Amino acid sequence: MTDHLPILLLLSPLFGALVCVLFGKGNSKNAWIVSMISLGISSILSVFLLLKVLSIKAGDIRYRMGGWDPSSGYEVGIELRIDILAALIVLAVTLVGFINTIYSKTRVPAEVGEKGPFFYALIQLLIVGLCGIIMTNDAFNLYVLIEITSLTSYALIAMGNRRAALSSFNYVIMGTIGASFYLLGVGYLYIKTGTLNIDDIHTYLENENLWTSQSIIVAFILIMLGVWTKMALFPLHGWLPNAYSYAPSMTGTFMAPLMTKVMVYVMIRVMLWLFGADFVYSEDSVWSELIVWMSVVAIVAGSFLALARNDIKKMLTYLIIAEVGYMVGGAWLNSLTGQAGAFYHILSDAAMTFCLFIAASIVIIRTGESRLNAFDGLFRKMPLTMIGFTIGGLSMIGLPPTCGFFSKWYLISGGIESGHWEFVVALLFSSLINAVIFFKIFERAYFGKIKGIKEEVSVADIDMIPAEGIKSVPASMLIPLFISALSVLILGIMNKNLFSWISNALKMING
Amino acid sequence: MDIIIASFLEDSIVPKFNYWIYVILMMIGLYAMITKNNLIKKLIGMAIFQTAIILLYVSVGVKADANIPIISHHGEKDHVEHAQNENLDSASEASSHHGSKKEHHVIDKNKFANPLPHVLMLTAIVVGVSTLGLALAISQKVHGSFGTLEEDEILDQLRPGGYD
Amino acid sequence: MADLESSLIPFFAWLVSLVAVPAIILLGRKPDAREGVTFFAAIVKFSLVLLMLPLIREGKILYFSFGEIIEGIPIEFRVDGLGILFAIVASSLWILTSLYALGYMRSLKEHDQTRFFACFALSLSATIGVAFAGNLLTLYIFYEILSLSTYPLVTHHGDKEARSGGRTYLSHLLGTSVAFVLPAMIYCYWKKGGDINFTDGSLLTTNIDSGAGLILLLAFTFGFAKNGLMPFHSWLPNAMVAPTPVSALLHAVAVVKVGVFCVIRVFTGVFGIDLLRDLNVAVVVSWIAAFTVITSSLIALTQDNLKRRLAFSTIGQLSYIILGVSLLTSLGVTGSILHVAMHAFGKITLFFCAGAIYVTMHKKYVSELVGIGRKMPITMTAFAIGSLSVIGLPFTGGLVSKWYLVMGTVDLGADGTVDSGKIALLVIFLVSSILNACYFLPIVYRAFFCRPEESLYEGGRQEAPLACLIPLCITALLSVISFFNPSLFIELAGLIIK
Amino acid sequence: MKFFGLLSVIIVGFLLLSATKDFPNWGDEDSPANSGPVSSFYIEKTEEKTKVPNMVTAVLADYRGYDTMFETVVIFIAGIGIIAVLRTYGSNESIPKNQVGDEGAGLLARMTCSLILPFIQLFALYVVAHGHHSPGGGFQGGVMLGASYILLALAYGLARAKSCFSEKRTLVFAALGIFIYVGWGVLCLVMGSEFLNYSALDSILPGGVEMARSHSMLAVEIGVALTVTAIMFSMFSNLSTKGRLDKGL
Amino acid sequence: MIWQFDIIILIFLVVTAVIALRVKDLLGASMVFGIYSFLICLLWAEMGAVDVAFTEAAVGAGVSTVIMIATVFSTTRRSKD
Repeated sequence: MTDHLPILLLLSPLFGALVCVLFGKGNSKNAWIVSMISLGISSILSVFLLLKVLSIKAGDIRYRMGGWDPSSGYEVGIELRIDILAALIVLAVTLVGFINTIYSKTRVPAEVGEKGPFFYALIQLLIVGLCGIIMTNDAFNLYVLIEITSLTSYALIAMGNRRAALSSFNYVIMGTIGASFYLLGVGYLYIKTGTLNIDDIHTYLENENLWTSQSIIVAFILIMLGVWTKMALFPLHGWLPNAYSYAPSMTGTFMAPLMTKVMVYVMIRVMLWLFGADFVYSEDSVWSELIVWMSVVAIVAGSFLALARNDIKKMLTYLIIAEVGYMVGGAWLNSLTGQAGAFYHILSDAAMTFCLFIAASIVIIRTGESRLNAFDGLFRKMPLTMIGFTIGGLSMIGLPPTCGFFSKWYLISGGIESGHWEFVVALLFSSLINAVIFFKIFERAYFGKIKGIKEEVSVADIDMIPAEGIKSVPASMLIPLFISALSVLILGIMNKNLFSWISNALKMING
Repeated sequence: MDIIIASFLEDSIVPKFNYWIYVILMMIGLYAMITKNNLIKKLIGMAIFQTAIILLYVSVGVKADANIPIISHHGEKDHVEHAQNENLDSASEASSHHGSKKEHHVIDKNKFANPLPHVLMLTAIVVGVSTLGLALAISQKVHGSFGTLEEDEILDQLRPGGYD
Repeated sequence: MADLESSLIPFFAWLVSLVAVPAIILLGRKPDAREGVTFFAAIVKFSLVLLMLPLIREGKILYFSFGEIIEGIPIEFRVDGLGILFAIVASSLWILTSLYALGYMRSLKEHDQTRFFACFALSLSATIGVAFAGNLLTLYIFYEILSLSTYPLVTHHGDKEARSGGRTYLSHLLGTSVAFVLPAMIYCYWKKGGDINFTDGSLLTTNIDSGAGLILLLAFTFGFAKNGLMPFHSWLPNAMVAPTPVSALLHAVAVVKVGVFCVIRVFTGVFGIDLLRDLNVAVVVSWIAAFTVITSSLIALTQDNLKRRLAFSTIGQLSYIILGVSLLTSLGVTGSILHVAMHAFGKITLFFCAGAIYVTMHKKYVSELVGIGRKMPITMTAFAIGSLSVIGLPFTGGLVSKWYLVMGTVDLGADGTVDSGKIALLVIFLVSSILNACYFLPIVYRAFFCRPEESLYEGGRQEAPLACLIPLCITALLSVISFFNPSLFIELAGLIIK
Repeated sequence: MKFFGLLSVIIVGFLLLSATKDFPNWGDEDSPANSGPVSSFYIEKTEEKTKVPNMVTAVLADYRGYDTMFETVVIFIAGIGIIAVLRTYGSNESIPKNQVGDEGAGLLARMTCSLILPFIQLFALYVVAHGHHSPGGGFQGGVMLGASYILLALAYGLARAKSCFSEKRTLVFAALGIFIYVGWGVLCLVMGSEFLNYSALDSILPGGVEMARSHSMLAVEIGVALTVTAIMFSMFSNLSTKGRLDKGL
Repeated sequence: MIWQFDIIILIFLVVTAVIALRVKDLLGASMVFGIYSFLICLLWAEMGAVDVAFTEAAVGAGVSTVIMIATVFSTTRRSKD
């Protein structure tokens, strides 16, 4: 049965979603249980998948849907392909999904009311989509799965208040442009190669030596533009901050750690598998230079925008934009350390964003205030939450032994190795800005005087989530926070193993 | 004269005309998505954008002098017979090698349009209508809470109360 | 080559104050038991450090490894002469400071004493971590932990001034370390090819040109901003808002000395004296240090707040140490290492005295100290001894270290070093010593020898509580003893130079 | 904004146009896409391997069945997404029985509808079932079936349509459709083959491996049709009532 | 495939697309969009993509237009551009 792990991993949440929908309205509790079970199974299966991939020396598992053997060397069906990198990210995705489901237990009835089962169904389908994206080896199937994740996230975001609906609409427009660009790129590749399998496209391009063909270059640009739009790289980031900060809190905690990271994975995938390192980093093209500079701009701009925000979640979302710059830059550095660092940063950023978003959501819910003064005096009142937030914050700044430090270490190593000093400077600069941002918060939380907590929510505050008082943070919110904080530390301590796995896997691709 | 014009068209314009129109449609759609003020108009732009992409794909699969990608060698009347025969034959044929197959099994691939882009575009159409439906639902929600579908009017409403 | 020996003692010496932290927090309700834990931990730590001393003097190097954390870089303790010297100074003074803090905090009835003692123990642990660090990464990690764990101490009062002081403190220390040390460290890692462990010689081999070498050296020197080198010095005066025991231990001993310790480590362990001589870049550092010495002394003259004056004096004294090591002569380096210890004894005495005056008289300005010598003779005598030591006058340890520093300067050009600006540096030493005298001796003089009508104080003697008085007497004594018997320190410093 | 929009559109347009000169001609039989092994395989081998003359159906439901499964899921997501976004559970959810038929179109339209509806539905079923041999299949048939209910709602009012196809029932049908599709794939798993490898089912389906594939395609097409029917109707009923499901257009 | 037919439909397509985006009445725009879908459906049929044409007829000219009109009815017909 272990041969079928990849597909079982996908089917468990898919069936879970169907069952949730059958509950109809109002049955949030049952839907929560189903969701816990299905995502729990999925997480366990992904652990086994990782173990299985690690035990294979050759590198990757391939799973042919429908059992169609290739015809004259080309895949006719759809193939799944799981290597260590994919298995790691799948594990991260399913775990985040599972842990976030714990968090959502009390929030779903409070924030989406009777539509809880639909919320859980959408969440599970989002997981299906993300895992599918990571594992598939078919360029068009990737598009379909990208659309699955997009559609679920449009709906999940629009479930929030009226601003969320507007942000979601903008996201629909931007997301569709991104996905359509990707689809156009795939179309161009298909015109020139006649196949859709990622490995086959690469082989064909190499055999026919089509690297200088204008269509291939345009296809590459289009796919990159599409993926960048979906991952909110700086000039294309407009949709992200509003969408994530106005969405229901459990949607925010869910999507912020995962969506952009998975798209970064797709970018690395397209760069290294589909087009190959020779094309991407070729000497004749300016892309490597150009995109590293773009990422530098993204990092600096994201940091500055985050610094200027007074709204907790907005600030965190701009930090995500800066972090996306880290990963894009790292992937384009043309050094193995940089690529591996970017990849390691996908994992660590997922962990720390998750941690920060949960902590911020708890604070916002409890104090009923979404601006930074929500943090006043919280170290005394909500010490556990603040410990979690502190760990996440320190990791964002990049202090040892949190995973943020090590990902920065590898990214900077990559920058130094490839001689991109501007990237190194941008990283350090963003660390400093992060330090300013987070220590500003810590100082408030440490010294600030607690203001009277709003007892009742006035009509004017209708956009706000009503405060629930500082005292009782239920275990269903604290446990996820601690797991995520712990994972920030564990990822940091385990970085040597992770890094060697990642760089071995990347070495195999780069040849 | 007519012949000259026709051959000019056929040689220079026709071979790429589909691709040109696809680019034009895509530009129209994209422009509408980016600049239109009305949410429904944006969505119409989105639909046009998506059909433009479908146009590209379908144009790829076209072959001159090709048929639709459905095999119909035999008339209606021997269809039944054939189906019966096939059941009988399948056991014996299963072991026999390729060459011994009946004549109608040899298929000239140039006689049929390429089915793969069609399949892909079926999926793309479905995705398109799903996105459209969801986006319309979201715009209805926006209209429900703001009372308008014009983006600038919505932003005007948000400015006094919203902080960003 | 010294022989390496795996040992658990460094680990325990580091661990003991760390274990004390939860114990202190748990015993927060019982002050006596809490302080008992602090003392116990301090004494155990000191004896563990002393236990290692004979082994080090035999020329062994003790190490303890937690395991690799990044390919080729373990988290590792490696105890050599320099490390043990610094550990001895820090852990011995911790005992005294604990005693002093006990008296100070209780007599002022400070709030949040549990947090105070817990952070104190944590920062000591980090200091020992830095002292024993076996490679740059370990050094860096403990350096950052030290910055973070002293932040609550600096901002202990929690008022606006403390918060802004704390902000300056953290922004300078974290900012410089992240912006300069981190890339420099990674650059070393990359240059070396996957390993940044300290060695007796040079970590970087000669595959580095002098341009890169200069940038790297400056990045390290400025990056460890705890050393107070201008222009990244302003955290130090600002951090004087902290309670005096904190200023005493952390800003005279642990924190600032960690800064210079790191610089000495970089000079001796990362670059190696020989490589620096070849590259001929240290001269830039020495001129920056010389500039800092003079400027900070001049600023100190203008300060009326006693603790701020001491702070600027500290900046100047720290730059002596950096100047000494950047001379690259063996005498200069020895002088630097000696000055780490000597200045610690002298400056902690001064801080203790300032705190004692504040506890008893609630005075913190220099202008208010006229005639105080009759009121608090013991305290002011100790103050006088501390001043002498910092100025570098006879019968105090300060003279010994300064002697080595001056001799190191004279040595310039003797054994392969460049002698550019030898005379200028000597003049700077002279001028700065005079300046030191200018800002300290008038305090002492006017405290004791003012005319009776000028005196602001009346009545009989009124000394600080015993718990404050005893430590400052002991540190004053140590300053004197170290003049007569500096051999231990010289021997340990010699282990580094060879 | 307009200017930047125009600028970016023109840049993208020129980028795309610049690549078209590199394309094979329209209708070129020898272009890589048309003559490549993948496309040739589909054209030449489909009937032999699956006994399905309509290659599009075969590729859709078998070779790229995994894609189609997710395509169905996309539709499903759109359906429940619209409910999640728009649906409001007001008090006036159920309209009294006697008001059924109050809304809707005039008499002539109703008569026409009641005349053509059975044929539409019959044809839709034919399209689903005959997708192997002629254009059509689960998706098209499903849309037509859904459209017939939309027509019913337009002519006789939403309440009438809801009496055939209540919200609960739409959700059950939608989920059931996907369940059939995925379940069919899981059945292949249980039989010891890869997911959606219909050839594994030849032991329980008549007619050998090829016919097993052909029959399986019918099964999954029925699943698709169920989901699409339900979701299309649900989409319309939610969008036309702003999620209240009370009174149609 | 008949290329004359192809070209005519393509030109009509561009025209209807522009009209659909320029009509100020949203109901009218939705109707024109329906025509656009119908034209493009013809185009698919002409290019031999019968399945795509069938789907486009059912979805683009059918359901898409209907749900768009449903939205316009339940919101507003007014549009500034």
